Amino acid sequence: MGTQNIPESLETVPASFVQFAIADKLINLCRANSLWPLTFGIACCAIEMMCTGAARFDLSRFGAEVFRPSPRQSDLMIVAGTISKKMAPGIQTLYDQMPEPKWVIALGNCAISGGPFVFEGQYGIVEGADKFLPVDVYVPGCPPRPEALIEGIIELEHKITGWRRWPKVKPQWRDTPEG
Amino acid sequence: MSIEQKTRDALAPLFADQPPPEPPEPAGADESEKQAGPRPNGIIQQDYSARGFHLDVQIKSEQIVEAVKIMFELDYFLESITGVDWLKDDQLEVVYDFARYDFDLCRTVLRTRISRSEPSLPTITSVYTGASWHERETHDFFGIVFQGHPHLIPLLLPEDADFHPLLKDFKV
Amino acid sequence: MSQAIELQKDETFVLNVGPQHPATHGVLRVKMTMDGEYIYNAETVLGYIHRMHEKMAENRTYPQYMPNMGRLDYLSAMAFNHGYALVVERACAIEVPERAEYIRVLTVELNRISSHLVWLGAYVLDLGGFTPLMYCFDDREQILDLLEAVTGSRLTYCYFRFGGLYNDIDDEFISGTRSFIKRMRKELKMYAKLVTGNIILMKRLKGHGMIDYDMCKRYGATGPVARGSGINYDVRKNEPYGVYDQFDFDIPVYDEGDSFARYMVRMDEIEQSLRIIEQALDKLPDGEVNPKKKPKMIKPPPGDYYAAVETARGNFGIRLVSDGTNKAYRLKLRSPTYSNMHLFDEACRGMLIADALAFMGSLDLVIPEMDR
Amino acid sequence: MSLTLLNVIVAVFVAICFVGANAAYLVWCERKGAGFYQRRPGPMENGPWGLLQPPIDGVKLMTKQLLIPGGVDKAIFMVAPVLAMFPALISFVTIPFSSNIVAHPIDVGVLLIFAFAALGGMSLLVAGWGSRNKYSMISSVRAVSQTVAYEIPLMITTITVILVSGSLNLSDIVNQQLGGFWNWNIWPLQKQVGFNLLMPVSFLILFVCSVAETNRAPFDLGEAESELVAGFHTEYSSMGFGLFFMGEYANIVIGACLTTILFLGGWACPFGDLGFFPFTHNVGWFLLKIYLIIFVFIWIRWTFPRTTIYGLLNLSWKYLIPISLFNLLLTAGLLKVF
Repeated sequence: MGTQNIPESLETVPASFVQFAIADKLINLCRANSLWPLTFGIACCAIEMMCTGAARFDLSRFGAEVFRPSPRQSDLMIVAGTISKKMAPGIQTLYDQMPEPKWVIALGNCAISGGPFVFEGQYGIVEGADKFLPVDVYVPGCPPRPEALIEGIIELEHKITGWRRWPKVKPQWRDTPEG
Repeated sequence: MSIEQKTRDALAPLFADQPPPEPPEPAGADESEKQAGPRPNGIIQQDYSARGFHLDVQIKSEQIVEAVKIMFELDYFLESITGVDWLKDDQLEVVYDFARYDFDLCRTVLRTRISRSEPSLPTITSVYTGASWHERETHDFFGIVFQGHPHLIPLLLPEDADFHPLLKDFKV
Repeated sequence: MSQAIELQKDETFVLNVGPQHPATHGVLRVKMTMDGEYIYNAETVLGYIHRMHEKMAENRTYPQYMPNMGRLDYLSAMAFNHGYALVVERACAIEVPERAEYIRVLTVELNRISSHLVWLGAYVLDLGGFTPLMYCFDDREQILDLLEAVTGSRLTYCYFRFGGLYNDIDDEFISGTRSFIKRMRKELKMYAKLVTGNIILMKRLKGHGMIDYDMCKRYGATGPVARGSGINYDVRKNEPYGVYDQFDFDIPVYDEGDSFARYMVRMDEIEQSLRIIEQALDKLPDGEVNPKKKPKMIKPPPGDYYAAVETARGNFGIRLVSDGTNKAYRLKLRSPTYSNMHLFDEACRGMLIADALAFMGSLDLVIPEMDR
Repeated sequence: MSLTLLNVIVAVFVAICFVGANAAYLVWCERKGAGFYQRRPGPMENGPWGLLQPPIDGVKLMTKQLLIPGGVDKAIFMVAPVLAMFPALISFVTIPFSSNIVAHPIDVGVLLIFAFAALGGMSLLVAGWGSRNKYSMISSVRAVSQTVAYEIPLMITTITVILVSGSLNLSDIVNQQLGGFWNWNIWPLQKQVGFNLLMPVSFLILFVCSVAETNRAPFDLGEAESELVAGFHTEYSSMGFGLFFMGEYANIVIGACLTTILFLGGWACPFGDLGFFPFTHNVGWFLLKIYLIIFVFIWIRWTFPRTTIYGLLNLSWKYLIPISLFNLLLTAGLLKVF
């Protein structure tokens, strides 16, 4: 997930007249709990994103239900799908149009590293969203399951507030005794 | 009279000026089908279960519009236009697939071969309007210029693309 | 309802129904020159998700290329697997055991229902109703559970092998499918009441987005788009492949040619697919799923081969040119949405923008399948 | 400072708090209602049953960057959200919540509400034009033609009720309907209504017009998400969008209050004044009726798809206006006869 080494949120702001650390924490908590994603599905991962927003894996439990179509009102861009060279400037403009505290989730292998479409003679795709966007959370999978996207959003909340909502589940095979 | 026969007779005048082709090859492709040079123009009956189409017609590139008009009257619809780059013969082959909406099944394939140095072909958008995207795409990938095409700009590649990726000698 | 009004060219403005737009369900851009809300002219721009499938085919061996089939049209990926397997089996003359053929039909029809459910949810979402999307995705999750247990993936299947399948289905899959059929029949009645009987929807769909036979023929439109305009063309019936000729199902054809006809064609097709699945379950032979002697290396003899299958959106054809090596010399993918969408530019002249976007929804587009 | 001015200031402050709390928790009800209709739980994680979700959204919207895009008509751009919220607040001054709880009983209360309702319609035009965006421009033209088309039948049906009750003061209208649900204005065969059979029809027209006035559900042409990206508030970011959002819910509450006062007898208890506490005419009944109507607003939104612009305008010009005019003439004639 790429967020293990995030610094603890700053307790005391150095040398400022009035301390707003507590207010910052509260604001971060509110920002984390109401992330409005931008409806921006490119390919197969978009269908999994719609499944996450649909009835069974309800994204609105975390306050992220309102899929805003316009970039002005959304604060989370989920890059869901392959980024072709023709589409890259479009994604860049969308990212610039979003108002400040904004985050990016790279959903799926294509957004992380070009995924299955990287081969030596390839001319058409940008290999990964982090080539031109500051990506906060990477959600691997092709396409990743809806639970993985929800885990990505919880990881993003962990990064924003420094506090994790649900305990991180350790994968099963680590506990079984060897041999 | 079956639709295959009707299509054969309709397309026959295209080869009027040619010597009658020698007896059609045995249906079904035998393993070692090593043709000496590029195939002579003409109609070959193919076995549907082995190859997936019935009639395989090769014509000169100038007769394309005329042949496509005949297919349009015979109520075929254009499935797709494919480009193939035969590097060793130094030729580009363009394949037109036709199928029918009704139940008498006859998949027909029209082929032409043009040289790689100046790849140009008359457009068939005047007959099948749906061919304009197919032709633009073939132009994107192989650089074949379709004369008379109303809007020949790159369709799938970026607007300013000048490379043709599906050619065998394409380097990134 | 073609607009009788004539539109002045000089006072038009260009509106970009751009790559990022809620109604395009993907990255499709339509440059519409508009006169007020009426569309004067539309020009579709593709290529925003061109993923070079055909170039990849030339440096992947045949089995390596199968996963790409799942990523072309991820809503009815099983039918694309079927197409690719069919063309290579036809080229190498590989025999497919009876049980594998039946399971192929079973999984393709289940996948067709899940694709039509996504279309139904997204289409009514385009028309403004948000709730049916949730019901459709809820039913679709049942199918995804069934198929995931057998194939391992929810969306981009890579389940078919040349001559057979990846693994066999178990009886838990069979009982799950039977209970799904009962549940789906009940849901279809609810959809008929909630969506088809809805007066606002009827007013928006009836008489809008007219497509006639000549336009279908000139553009090569197939699938529900053609069947909505009175063309009785379905590859499963016209060119029976696999074991489709052993099932009796009929092809829903409506000849009004408006968006409502295409809507009803797809709703009836869900019912027909349920019938096929039932018959496939009853007549499922037992036996092996993969042929005894599998060819070590897939090397089709030189020459070109063609195969067409019926996906949820139309007739998907593959032209394979092979030069005898284990990699395809040239592989052309004929995608149905490519031709269905091509008639949008001509059909939407004179429409209102709301009707044009509803018309685009009725064409049921999957953009990566168009851009390949 | 004279008593009435202090009274009005306090009243407006209370109205702002009422509208603010109402708008916030109506958003919560809407999202939980949507979840209920769509087989999903809706906001659950933030607070018990997601109750903390509205304040969280509010704080997030306030702390986002207020982005004024370049090339935008700055003055109009900033005025539009205020215009969307301001009329709803002012109209609360005249709404009588109970016989004594009313900010400032004005004799021409109905006139004031309609004067400011027109201002709300204008805010859509100003927002669409100001944000220099083709989508917002199309949606603002649609929204204005919609609000104009649906304001006329709204006013005509209100005039029929005023004809019956004889005064523009909202408290008098309610006082006429006190005493049991059988003499509310909605029922047709009543002395005060002159045995006019069309009263339930005019109630329906008023309800449909208030739904269309607030750009909701089957008539949300102005903010048609799937066609016009986000309608007239495409270019508005944080609190600009927040004000539009709250303005919409404030207008819904105003529409519900108006419907209740004119037809469902304001704070009148349905079983007449039986003396002991729950069954007297108190503010509880008024709030109950408002929230029932708002529930129906939400219910409609999640079941119906969107109509087209010409269907919408046909409905108003060809059906609603003639029927409400005929109803007005019928009531006037019947009042003359009885």
